[in-house]
Amino acid sequence: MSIIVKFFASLREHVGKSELHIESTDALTCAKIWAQVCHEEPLPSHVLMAVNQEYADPNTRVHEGDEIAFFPPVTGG
Amino acid sequence: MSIIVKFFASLREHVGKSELHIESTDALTCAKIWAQVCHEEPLPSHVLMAVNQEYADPNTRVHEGDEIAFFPPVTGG
Amino acid sequence: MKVELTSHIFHPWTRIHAFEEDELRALKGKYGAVSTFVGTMRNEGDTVDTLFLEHYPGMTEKTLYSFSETAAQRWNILDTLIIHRVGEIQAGETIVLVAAWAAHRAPAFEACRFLIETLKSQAPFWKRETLKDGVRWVH
Amino acid sequence: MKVELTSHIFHPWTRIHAFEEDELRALKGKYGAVSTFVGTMRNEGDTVDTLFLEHYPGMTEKTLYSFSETAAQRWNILDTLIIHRVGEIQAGETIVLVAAWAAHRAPAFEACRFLIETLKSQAPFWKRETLKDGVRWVH
Repeated sequence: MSIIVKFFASLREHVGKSELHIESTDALTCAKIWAQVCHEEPLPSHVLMAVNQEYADPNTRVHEGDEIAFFPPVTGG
Repeated sequence: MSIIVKFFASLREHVGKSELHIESTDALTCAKIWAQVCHEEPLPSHVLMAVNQEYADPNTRVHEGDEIAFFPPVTGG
Repeated sequence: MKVELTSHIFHPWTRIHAFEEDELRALKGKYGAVSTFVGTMRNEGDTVDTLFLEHYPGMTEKTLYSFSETAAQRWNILDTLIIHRVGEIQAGETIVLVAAWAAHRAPAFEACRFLIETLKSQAPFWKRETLKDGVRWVH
Repeated sequence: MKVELTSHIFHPWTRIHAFEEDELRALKGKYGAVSTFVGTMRNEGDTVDTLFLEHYPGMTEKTLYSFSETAAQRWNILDTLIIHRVGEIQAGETIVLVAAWAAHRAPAFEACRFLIETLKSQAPFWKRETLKDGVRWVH
């Protein structure tokens, strides 16, 4: 399956990537996507994630065509 | 001594007076002024009062030149 | 710290804007938060035609000013604005505007809420409704 | 129920006024209370030159809209407005406006406070400060 992975803010700078497409034949979760993209670097506990623009957690399952995002703690207003 | 007594809103209509001057040689309190002006009608417990435009109570002492006001419960905004 | 009673229609957003431009120019960049409350006369169907807001000239202003001082002492407030209608009011018109400026949002919110709550329960205002079938004091 | 992100300077009081005139005309006389909050970029002395507000296009709007729906369900709210800056911001400029209209003041205040608190802690925005000596993400 084909999915889109995005990184925001300081995490984008840390990872060195803004957006990428990955292909996989495995069943995937957010945590597995992080590991695949970040070369097995442990997922930092403060990192937040979203699947299709809704908050998710490391165990959230990912499906064909999904958009996955990783980002640091948020602060608006 | 000479003092000014004012009534507001529904109490003005009840008492039938807006403002009056009274003269007295006695030591006065708000309660005594009420009794004098309202012909010994008991002071209703919901009536509020002010001396020189600051909230007062029935026992507040009144002095020469003071402005005393009686009014019903307030409701602004 | 401003308190104004007016017997004329006033436009709350225009007045806040003008207050910031005229009075708070020196504080620009200092305040990070402003909390405001605007109260409007609702249309209660057919029953209420007009509202008359009586006040105690002198005492009402002093009372509102003392609430403003209490708020400034209790929270970290940079400035406050209160405008309140008196006299005859029609449905849809603004009755009251309260605003509090602060560096941060918590004091702004808390001071604004404090001002409107004390204004409602303790400031000498009285409301007389003119109904189709007569006049009634609101308690 | 409106949510807007903008990369341009906006004037909060003008926007609230326009929203009432354009969107809330049918509710005139129905709402008796509006609580608003405006957040402004403070001038932190010499240290911060500009602020850059990054967001997640799509998700940020959806998140703010879902907060608005939650507020409308939880309190008795007639309408809400959220406007938030994105991109580069200078000291003194408005960052965010939140407003909630209701028949009565308690729901207006509580919904407005809920919206700004959830916006601050849960909406996907990130702040990058440009200082005299470099760039720093705010956490």
